Amino acid sequence: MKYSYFPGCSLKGLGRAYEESLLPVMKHLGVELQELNDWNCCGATAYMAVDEGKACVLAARNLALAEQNGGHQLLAPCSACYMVLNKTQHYCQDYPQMKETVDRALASVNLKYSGHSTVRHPLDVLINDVGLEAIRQKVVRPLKGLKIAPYYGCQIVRPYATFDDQFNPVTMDKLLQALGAEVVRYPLKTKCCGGSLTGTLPDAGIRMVYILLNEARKRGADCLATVCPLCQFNLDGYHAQLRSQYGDAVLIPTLYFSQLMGLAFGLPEEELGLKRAAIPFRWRPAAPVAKAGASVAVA
Amino acid sequence: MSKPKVAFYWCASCGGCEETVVDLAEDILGVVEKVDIVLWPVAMDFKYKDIESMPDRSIVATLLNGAIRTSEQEEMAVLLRRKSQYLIAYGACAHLGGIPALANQFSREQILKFNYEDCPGMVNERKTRPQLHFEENGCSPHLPEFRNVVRTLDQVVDVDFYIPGCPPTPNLTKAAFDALLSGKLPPKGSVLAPDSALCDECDRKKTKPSDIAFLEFKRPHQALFDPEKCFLAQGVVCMGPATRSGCGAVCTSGNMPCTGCFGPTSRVRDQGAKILSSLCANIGPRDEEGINKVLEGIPDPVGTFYRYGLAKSLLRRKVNLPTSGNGH
Amino acid sequence: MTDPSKSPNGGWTPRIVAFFCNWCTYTAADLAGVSRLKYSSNIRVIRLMCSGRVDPQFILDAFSRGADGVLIGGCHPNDCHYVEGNYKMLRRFQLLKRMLADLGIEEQRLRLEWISAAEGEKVKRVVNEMTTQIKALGPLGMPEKFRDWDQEVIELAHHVEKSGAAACCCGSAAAPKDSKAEVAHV
Amino acid sequence: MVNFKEDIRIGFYVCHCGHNIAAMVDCPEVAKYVATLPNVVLSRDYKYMCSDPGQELIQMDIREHKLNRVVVASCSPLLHEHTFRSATEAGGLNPFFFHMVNIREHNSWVHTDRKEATEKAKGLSQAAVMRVAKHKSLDVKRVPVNPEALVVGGGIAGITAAMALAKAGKKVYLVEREPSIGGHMAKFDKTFPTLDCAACILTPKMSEVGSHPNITLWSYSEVTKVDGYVGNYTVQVKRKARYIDEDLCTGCQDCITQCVFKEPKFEDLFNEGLGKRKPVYIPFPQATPQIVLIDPEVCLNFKRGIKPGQEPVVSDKCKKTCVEACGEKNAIDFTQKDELEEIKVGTIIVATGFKTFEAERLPQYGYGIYPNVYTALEVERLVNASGPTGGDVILRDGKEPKSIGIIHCVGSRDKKTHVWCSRVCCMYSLKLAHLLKEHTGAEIYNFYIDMRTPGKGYEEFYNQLLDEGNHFIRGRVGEVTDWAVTKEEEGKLVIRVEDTLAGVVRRIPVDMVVLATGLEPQKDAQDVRRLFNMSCGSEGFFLERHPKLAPVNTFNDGVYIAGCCQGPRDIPDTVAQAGAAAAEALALIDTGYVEQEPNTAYILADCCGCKSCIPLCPYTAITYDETTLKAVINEALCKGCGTCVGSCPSGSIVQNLFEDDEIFSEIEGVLAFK
Amino acid sequence: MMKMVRTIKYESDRVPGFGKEVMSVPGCEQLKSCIQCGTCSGVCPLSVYMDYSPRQVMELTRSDFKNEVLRSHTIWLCASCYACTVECPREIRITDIMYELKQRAIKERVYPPRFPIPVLAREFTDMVKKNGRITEMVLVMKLFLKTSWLAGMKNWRMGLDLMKTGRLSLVTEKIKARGDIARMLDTVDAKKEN
Repeated sequence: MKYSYFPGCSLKGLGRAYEESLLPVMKHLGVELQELNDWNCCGATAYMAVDEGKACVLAARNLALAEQNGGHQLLAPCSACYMVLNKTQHYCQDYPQMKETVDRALASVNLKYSGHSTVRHPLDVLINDVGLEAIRQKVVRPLKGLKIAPYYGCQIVRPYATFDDQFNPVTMDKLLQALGAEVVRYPLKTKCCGGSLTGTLPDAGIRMVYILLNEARKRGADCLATVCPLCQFNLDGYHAQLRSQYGDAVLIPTLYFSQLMGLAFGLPEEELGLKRAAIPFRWRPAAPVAKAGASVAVA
Repeated sequence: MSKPKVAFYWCASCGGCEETVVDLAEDILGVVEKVDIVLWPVAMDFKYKDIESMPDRSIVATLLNGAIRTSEQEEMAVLLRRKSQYLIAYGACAHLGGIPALANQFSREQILKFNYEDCPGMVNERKTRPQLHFEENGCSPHLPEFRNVVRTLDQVVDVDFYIPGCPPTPNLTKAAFDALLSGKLPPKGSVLAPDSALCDECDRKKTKPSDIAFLEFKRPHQALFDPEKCFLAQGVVCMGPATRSGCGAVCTSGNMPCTGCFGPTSRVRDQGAKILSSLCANIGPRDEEGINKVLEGIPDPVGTFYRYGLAKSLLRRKVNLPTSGNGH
Repeated sequence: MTDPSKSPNGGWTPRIVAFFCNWCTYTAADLAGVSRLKYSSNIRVIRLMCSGRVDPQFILDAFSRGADGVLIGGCHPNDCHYVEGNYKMLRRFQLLKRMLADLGIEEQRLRLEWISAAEGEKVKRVVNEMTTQIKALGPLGMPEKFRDWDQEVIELAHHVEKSGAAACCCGSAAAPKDSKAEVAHV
Repeated sequence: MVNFKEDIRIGFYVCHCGHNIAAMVDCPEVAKYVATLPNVVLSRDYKYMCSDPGQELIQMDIREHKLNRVVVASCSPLLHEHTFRSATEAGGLNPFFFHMVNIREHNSWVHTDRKEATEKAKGLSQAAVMRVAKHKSLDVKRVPVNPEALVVGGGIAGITAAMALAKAGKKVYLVEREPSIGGHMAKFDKTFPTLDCAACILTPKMSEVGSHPNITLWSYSEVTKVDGYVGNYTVQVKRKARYIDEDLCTGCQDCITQCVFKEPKFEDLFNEGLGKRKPVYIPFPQATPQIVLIDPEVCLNFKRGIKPGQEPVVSDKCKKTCVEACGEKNAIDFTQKDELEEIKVGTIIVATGFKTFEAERLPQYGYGIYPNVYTALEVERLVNASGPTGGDVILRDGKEPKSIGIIHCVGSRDKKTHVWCSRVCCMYSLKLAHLLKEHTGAEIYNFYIDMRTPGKGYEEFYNQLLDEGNHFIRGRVGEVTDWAVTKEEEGKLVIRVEDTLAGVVRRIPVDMVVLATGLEPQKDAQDVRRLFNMSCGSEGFFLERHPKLAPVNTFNDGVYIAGCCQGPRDIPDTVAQAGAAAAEALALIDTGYVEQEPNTAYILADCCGCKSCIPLCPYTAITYDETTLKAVINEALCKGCGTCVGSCPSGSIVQNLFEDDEIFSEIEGVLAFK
Repeated sequence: MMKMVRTIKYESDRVPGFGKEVMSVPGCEQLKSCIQCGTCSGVCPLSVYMDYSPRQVMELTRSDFKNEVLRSHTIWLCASCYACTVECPREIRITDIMYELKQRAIKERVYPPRFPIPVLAREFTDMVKKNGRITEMVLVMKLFLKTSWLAGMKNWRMGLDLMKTGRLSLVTEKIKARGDIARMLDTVDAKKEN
């Protein structure tokens, strides 16, 4: 299994723990990721607000690069990138004028986007290409006893994803269960984390973070699992503001699903970026259990 | 009273039709006895001006074979039309375009280029092509022009009757002469052959099941055929059902499927379309993939269904070839 | 009579002959009417009882008489009023479109669509789509092509006439009166 | 053969249809153009050709101008071809010397450029004029109609239709899939707006059907095959095994009492799964027929784990206390098998009803996730005195609700589920609001997009609900969740909605949520449609022949539709429509015959006998004559599709009304003019 | 004291053609079919703070109340979570309409001075045009510099966290083909001017 890999800006910045954990986990599963050469910002939400056409052009350059690479499957772990790349594909398909704008801009730098590439999210690849069974086989330190609130956030399932339900996604639930963890019923799993509003309109943003964390805690979760660097940042980074606004810092850790996978696979902890979180995650799975025929990686 | 004058002429033709006249065998003597052959290039010498000098309509009947491809053939057709009371398209080429009309799938340029340049074995370094005029030793001969399109005789001049076949069978030819000489002629424009399809006189008909559902089509070289059994029942494209009878089913008796040289019945405007319709409707599978799998056995529908009839078909020619102009 | 290849509002516009089955597609076109859906006026519908009745000759004849496109509409698979006439058409269609391609007629000019009696919207969409596609392809113009191909014969007839001989009979290709070209040969 | 030397005299008429055609097509211009065409001796435009004066005009012209062909350019032939053929005939001509041009549905109504539409009308008219010249005189064949009728579906629609036919003295077969007739209506508690008890008004009708001498009631049966044509259908009905001999069962229900299962423990579908039943059961107390049945899936006397579709196998493990209880009546028969019966009928009324929207499809409303979210149909059973709780509104968690939210338009008016308005939800929601209030005294919130109460006494009922103090919030609910933001939300279901009239977003905590699920076609509607050769609309309901003028007719003559299988409607409309369907069927039966379109095919003497056509005929109308060695068509079996004609390689089959030459002329005609 | 504001709308308050213009933008066409059911507001997590609910913004847009719409908080509060878009029973792409309205507001500069969202958007786009990528910390610093120092200071605790966890990087990420990015974006601009 081989994919072009589009990390996006966040995975090189605030969300570097996501990349740090995702790469070894994918490698461990035999998934080869080839980072797109000289990729650029996907266009993201902020650009969309200013100029949709330009946002699409920016995204399309990456899609064109992926095609040039011969890799028609582009893996985008960041939800915003995933959504914008998908949106660009849809817009180019649905609106000839958008396709024309994109084609013209790409032509100016000798690139061409045919529309044949597909954008994939790691969850999609893990569930549908790798398969839960293969993942289960790699689990050497099951996350037994760990209660996780699965939090998907918005842009991974909305509005374009087809690999999971828009209202009640379950792919991460299944994945976490495969790792041996207990998944708590978390009805806010697709609620917005506040996005960039935590920075721009903190009152509004922080309220949403509070509700999400508070509800996870109420439901007995030890931690939240997320798929998006911005969600992770919002849920992890604002405990001080939470305390000043609500008198309650809700110190419940938020991890990337890939970090949890790494733990269950018994990968070396320092490779999983666990120290990157503001709210530390102290829980550790029990020592590895040797499985017949399975090699055990001991950290 | 002088004997009725009859002419034979050939245009784009293989000569097989001329052969049929000879194939009348002893009957030819009967014919020769009753008519005066005034023109027969294959057997007798003549000059254009001999014909030109004949009074108009002085020939009772001209049997013209071959398709019309060159300007010379066109002029002869026009000339003979004028000199004849009855102009008869003789044989598949004059009737339907025949084998030469398969060239209607290619442009004039493609044909000339292939024949004078690309054809294996062609040595023509200067890429010389036939010229309409040239000067040599003070002479300036003219050559006929090679036209864009192959035509049936009736696409050039008015035709009174058609004798079908590649070549027409002797008995049809004889019957035509008998009719001409006796004056018992059918309505103008008739094809002088029966109007039902070939199966009517094919012995294999009785072996055809009435619930055929084609699962594959075989080409004649791909199998050994049961000499008794209907070709369609053996999965071989046989044009018989869409082809006029009158030949006596000579091909199918000779263990070859009918290729359609007699053309369609009077009720059909396009022989190829009709056989296509009939064969396809009887294909077994219902899904596109299955259907196309069966149809792989007919790799060249045009060459198969219009082997003789392309010029006379509704479209006449591959439609996106360069059109008018004598140059290219 | 006006030039059939010109639209009443000037310029070329495609002519599409459609063969619709009585039960599904013709009814769907009626429904499109009752629903006042708007679609391009390039289509001329000929009603048959079943798409199985569509003789490939009709399609070739339509092209040869000046249709730029031919649309066949039948019931969806398994929904044929006559059990499986639509399958018969599908089978013909598969080979016919290949044969037409061999004869230089673009694939988009012949279209087979399954349109149920309820799919007035689909009639609209298919007609509009086909009109746009054929507009992009340009005219097929078979009558003009025939005229063009036969120009050679027409010129010949003209030449023979001019050379003083008695009027000759001419076949299917009638000389247009304004033909001035002349060719000298033989 | 037509005599081509005959002097062809065509009369052409173009109809304005008021403004319907004339607004987009210049009718006088079309008439003027057609007048110039060969063989046309008369060309007129007229305001309404289908009116009496319009038809008389044709008749008069035929006589005065010695017309022998008539062409009318107006609406769809599916609407008025018969009208004008009759007019042609009344003028003294064979009716098939007529051809119709559709310049309304196919032209004026769908185009926007008057010039283009006019030119198109000219082209189509020219085609018809050229075609009609080739027409031949044809005879119509009459076929007798079998006076017996079949009604499929025993809901209120089927019951009404069957009764109407039976009362008119016709023999009727009523086939119902479920063990009892009654349909959805039997599940309802009260009916809006009068709050009549549904059972009280339905049950007498059910028993009337069950006992009527003209009605053969086959419950627990399904139609599996339909052959034939209008007036003469042969129908195969599968009578599913009940494991009870219907003739011997008296409905005493002793077997149920004596079943080895002392307590009911299996899901009771009649009560929407809210109650339980035993393996031997009767769906509900008033079931008709009053005959029990045994569910082989759960009865101990049958082997477990039989895959669906497989024949049940008797295991002999059970003590068979039921058999004992039945005693001398001896009605229980574990060896019973499904049986196929064949009946012959002339007309069919399809009244197969509807299905409610599956609320699980909208997870944001929490059905199947939160136990206290109910569908409306469940609430019907919940408030019913003979329902699983005896009419007490006790929630799944055992509590009585103090506040209830009723969400309208669940699975209706939504492009992602069903775009249509289900018509009955507003009214049944009001009814349930009233009943729930009556039963519990709870605060009741109705969440609606638009309140739709068009019907006799409906708006008054809405007023009554307002007076009762129910809350009406105009807004489509965004979500139902169980997470709390405030204290009063703890432990409740929270409805988040914008009150669009007040312009504020609200979070409303309630104990119970009722989803007013919409109506959708039955799951097997497509199969049923194929069975009866009908059409479905894009939404999947059966398609009527004409929405205004033939609302109970289908495109298959002799097959009529009634009730919600045609589209959502309430009980009064269903009953009215069932009456209309019965009237149509009666009209056909009492006419006694049907006329058949003479569009059959025949084979010419020139046929070569290649047999290509024989396998193409789905009706085996074509056979090979071993003496003539040619194919022959049995006209009685031919349905006139023309597939053989299009496929005959030597052009030796002719279809009346659709001859090759007629169609070639039409092609030539449409292309002769832009 | 009550501040009296006229809330009744006159025809002169409308900007005729505005709604049509918005509805002609790719992705915004479906607004035509809005039935004002309020589902968008019902699911919007930010409707808690909005002056006009998303539903109202839809209707105001359709009815040409340009000024009211472009000046409303709602368009800035939209966090692009697409909940409304996927739940709308008419398949109106409300989020995309919000984008369109934001773009128009930015173009016409109808937002409060130092209002952080448009500033963030602009800084973001400038950085992408210059470097091809975003360096989040640099972007955040710039945002605080251009809006409110104070707000930035309040977040000192977070800065500390970031530093501790090694996520605070002020090294600007740059791609090689920066010229390409600029050229592509200029091509889009050039097209618009035509």
